[in-house]
Amino acid sequence: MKKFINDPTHLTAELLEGMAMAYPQKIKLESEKLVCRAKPKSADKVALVTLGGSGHEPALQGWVGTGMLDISVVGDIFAAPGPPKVLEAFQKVKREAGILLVTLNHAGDVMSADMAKQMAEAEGITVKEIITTEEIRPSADEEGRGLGGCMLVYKIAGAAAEKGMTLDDVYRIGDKVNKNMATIAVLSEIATHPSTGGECGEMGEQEMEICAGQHGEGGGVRMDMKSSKDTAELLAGKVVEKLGLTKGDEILLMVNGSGKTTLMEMLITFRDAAKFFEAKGIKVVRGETGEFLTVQEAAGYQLIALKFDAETKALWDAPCDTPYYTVA
Amino acid sequence: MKKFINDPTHLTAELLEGMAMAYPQKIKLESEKLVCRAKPKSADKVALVTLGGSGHEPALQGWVGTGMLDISVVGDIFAAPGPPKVLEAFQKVKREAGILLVTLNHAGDVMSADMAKQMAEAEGITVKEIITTEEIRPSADEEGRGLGGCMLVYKIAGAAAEKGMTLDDVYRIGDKVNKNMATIAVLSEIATHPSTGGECGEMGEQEMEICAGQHGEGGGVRMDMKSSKDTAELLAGKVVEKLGLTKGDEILLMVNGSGKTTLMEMLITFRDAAKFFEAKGIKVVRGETGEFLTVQEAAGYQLIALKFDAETKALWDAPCDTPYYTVA
Amino acid sequence: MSTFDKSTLIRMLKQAEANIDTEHEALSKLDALTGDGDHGITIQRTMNAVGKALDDGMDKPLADLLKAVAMKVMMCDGGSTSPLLGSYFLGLASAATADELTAAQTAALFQAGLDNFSKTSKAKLGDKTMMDALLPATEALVQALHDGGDIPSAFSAASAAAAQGAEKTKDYVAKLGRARTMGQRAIGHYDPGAVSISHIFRGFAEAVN
Amino acid sequence: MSTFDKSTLIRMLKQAEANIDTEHEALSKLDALTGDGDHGITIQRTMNAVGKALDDGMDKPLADLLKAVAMKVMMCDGGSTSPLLGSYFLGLASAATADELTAAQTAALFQAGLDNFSKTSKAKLGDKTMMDALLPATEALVQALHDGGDIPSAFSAASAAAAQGAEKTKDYVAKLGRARTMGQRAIGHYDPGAVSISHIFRGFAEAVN
Ligand SMILES: Nc1ncnc2c1ncn2[C@@H]1O[C@H](COP(=O)(O)OP(=O)(O)O)[C@@H](O)[C@H]1O
Ligand SMILES: Nc1ncnc2c1ncn2[C@@H]1O[C@H](COP(=O)(O)OP(=O)(O)O)[C@@H](O)[C@H]1O
Ligand SMILES: [Mg+2]
Ligand SMILES: [Mg+2]
Ligand SMILES: [Mg+2]
Ligand SMILES: [Mg+2]
Repeated sequence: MKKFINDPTHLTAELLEGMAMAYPQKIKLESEKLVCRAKPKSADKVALVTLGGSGHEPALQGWVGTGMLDISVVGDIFAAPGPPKVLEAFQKVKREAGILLVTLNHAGDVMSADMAKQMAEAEGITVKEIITTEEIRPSADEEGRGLGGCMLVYKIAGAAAEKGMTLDDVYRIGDKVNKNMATIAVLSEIATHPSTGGECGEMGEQEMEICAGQHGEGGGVRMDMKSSKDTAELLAGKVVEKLGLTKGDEILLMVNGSGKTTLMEMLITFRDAAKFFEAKGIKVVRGETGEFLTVQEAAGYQLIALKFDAETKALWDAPCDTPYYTVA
Repeated sequence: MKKFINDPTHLTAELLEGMAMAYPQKIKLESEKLVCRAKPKSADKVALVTLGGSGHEPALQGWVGTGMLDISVVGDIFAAPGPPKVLEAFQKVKREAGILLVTLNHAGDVMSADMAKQMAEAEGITVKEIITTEEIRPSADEEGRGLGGCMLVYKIAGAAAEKGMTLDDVYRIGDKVNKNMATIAVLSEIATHPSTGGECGEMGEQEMEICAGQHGEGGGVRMDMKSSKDTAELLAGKVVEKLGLTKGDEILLMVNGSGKTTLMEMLITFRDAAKFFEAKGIKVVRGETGEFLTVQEAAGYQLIALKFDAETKALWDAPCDTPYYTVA
Repeated sequence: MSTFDKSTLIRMLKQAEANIDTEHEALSKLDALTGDGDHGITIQRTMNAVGKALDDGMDKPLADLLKAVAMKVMMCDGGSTSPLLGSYFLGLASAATADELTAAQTAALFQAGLDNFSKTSKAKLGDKTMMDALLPATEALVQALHDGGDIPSAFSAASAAAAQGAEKTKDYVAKLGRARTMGQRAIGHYDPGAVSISHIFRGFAEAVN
Repeated sequence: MSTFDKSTLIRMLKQAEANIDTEHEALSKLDALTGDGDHGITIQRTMNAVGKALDDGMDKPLADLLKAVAMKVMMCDGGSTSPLLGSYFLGLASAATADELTAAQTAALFQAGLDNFSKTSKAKLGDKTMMDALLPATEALVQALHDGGDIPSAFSAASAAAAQGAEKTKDYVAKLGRARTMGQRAIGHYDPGAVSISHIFRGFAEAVN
């Protein structure tokens, strides 16, 4: 492992410090692992909170700012933050308008969020929670994990909150996004854990895995490495199936690189996937290609799609201003 | 080389198509390798044109849009586009207000730009050119190459053009940025050429190179791999020297990842470099950390700094809206 | 020795911490096979938090001490481990009625730990989780104390049951945790969390024997 | 054969293209040592553009044909190669006064190519560039034709001079092009562009001998 780091036990603290120093106009760091807006949202609007381990930069804390998240509670590398820190975030933004908590479906995050919510309720703080589960699994009866699609929930529910909608509405919209989106991951090279230098899993020279998780924890389907087009069509086909997309539907399509995969490959993939959808009469009306939720130097990407309706499309287009996602 | 690509001879065409499909609200592709604004700038404003090979995504075409570039003339992987295509770009945006051409100092680009300018002049089209040379070389009498700092020229001169300033002023401001900025690259792992799969150069297990170029063409100084802090301080020290920075100066600091280096490492590097400047009383008033001008899966980064004055700082903050850089 | 008091429990937890310090690399390697490769880090971080909380809170009554341990555990970013063990210590704290406990009270203490752990965990036996070691260990402990066994032999029985439970996880498909999505491919691999619990109970037994 | 006409030049360029098709991988490998590893790609792309323009424009007068070649060369993204060789062909075109040339006119043709190349290149001998092969090759050609040599022997002399020039680049520090920044470390490596030029002139000689 050849990396530009200092003490491997201080990676998270140092990277958060770096982000706060690079974007002081947008975010500030409080009590070490709470990334908060530099200018807090007015108290009459619903607050958005999320939680998750680090190591996935720019996710999740890169999206704190106007129009998206109010606080991201950051755990150490790939590790959910403990419940008391999540509670601290709730205490910081507690308000009449209420709090929407967005949790990605991973064991540690879900358990931490759950305990923190119970503690908050005991203090009279109301929190509504959306657990994102948009991952496409090899079999339809398996519950999906929460992958990069969380960003869409932050953006769209965040825009709703910024507009002053009620907690019920913000929840309804975020939940709709979760239900109308799908993410499918493909992995071709596995990440190393940046503190231990250990590989998270193993993978053959000419192998790739679809329905792979974020960290190489496996559970997907292994096959021979394919071209951009063949891979994109395989994944996009499963998205069409899961979301029941048909002619005339409008979608947002996102190619989210895992780390090592170059933007060149992601752009070619976007082209191949978009052509596949368009050939079926499904309109790709919005797109994003880049690194959103990464896993160190893993190679591969997540294909993320959201079936739009008028409400979600308008909120996707609403302005936002965060370190790693800005809409003018 | 395990990559999500199709035909290795169509990489550039396909990636450009992908970018145009992902961001149709911002850019459109004309005559195959001219990336133009989706909504052209009004004819009374100075147009900004640049040129360069692909393989450095999101550079350079990722910054076409309001407040930055009007046209990026894209060559094939690491190869300058030929002069006629640059001429075509000039013909497309020719106007009374004039054209500013920004060329990165690399042999092929400079020769292509030069021939295209001569052809344009023969047709009565006026073009002023800035050749970016901001690279820090091991010895002060060597002329620097044009590295990631070009993005600062596009942003700041682009904002000046968008404000309706004259060609003389846009040129003056762009030239000032070029003279007041410095880029120093560090490379720890070398890229592969995505069409041939060949390695561009070689590098030892525990080696890194400073003052390295963009493609592993060498010419830097090799040394043992260092920590984030030691590397950042070494590079930042050379920036201080080159720009003659002193207490009270205000700078923009940018950490531009080369491809494989994780955002985690870049953020830690930003922290270490920023602390170094701050300790000298040099104020880091604006920052960016991410992948701007990459070189496939090379590991390493470019440390880029610009000494601000009131004019360049205000223009840096001006809004812009491009696929890969947006200011709200 | 046959009484169970605060200092016994402190010694037990310290020995458990020492075992985890020794084993953490192997545990991360196990997690790399079915999870994200960090369980050694999280369990070590968690047990070190336990050790630190014990050092800081020595003088507190047992219930308060265990509450402090729970808070410290939950404060560290331990992925799944920190809410699970946090719940366990909160459960212990809720039944720590005195600083010195009878055999029945000791049994009740560990039963309360398991009960509160279960609330957060929701795992059933055979789901390939910590539960597969913690449940049989607690049952063996409670049974032994109920049958009049002394503290050392009761914890030896618990340790043996935990080890056996962890061993069995090799044959399970995971129903919870990161390994859930591996399906049949998880078979043949130990669950790292269950193995950790077995090292912890082995530490308990070593401390009192 | 001792006359020089359009069809001779076409045969020469086709043979040059064939040589580059054979050598392009080795040329990219050379460029990987001192540049960005793509010279084989760019020179092959350029020479294929030459071949294509020749096929498309067979029937044009020589001057127009060479202009068409130059445009096609400049249209391909050839890094440094495409403006340099584009300039070369524009230079050739400017001196292609007829479709059949005397020895003196042939000498003037290649001299004009070199002159226009130099305008774009600005390289001096010893700068470790294409110039190190092109300049001696052209000088040898002009000299041989001036001394009354026939076409085959003149191009053999040019080819030998190009090869020698390319060989010498091994001992140079680069003053221009991407290898410029390598300083002393460039010594021991051939300049890929100069090697390409030597393959091209070897093709010229092969075609007429
Ligand atoms: N619901 C659960 N109940 C009990 N144990 C669980 C549960 N979910 C996960 N675990 C345990 O957590 C272990 C993994 O812990 P760790 O690696 O620290 O967390 P993470 O999976 O978040 O990286 C698994 O081996 C399993 O034993
Ligand atoms: N100014 C120049 N004059 C002559 N030849 C040059 C000049 N600059 C570069 N070259 C030649 O170009 C070659 C590299 O070509 P190529 O790899 O196609 O372009 P790039 O360097 O843009 O990748 C060098 O080996 C050198 O011979
Ligand atoms: Mg984890
Ligand atoms: Mg090149
Ligand atoms: Mg784990
Ligand atoms: Mg080259």
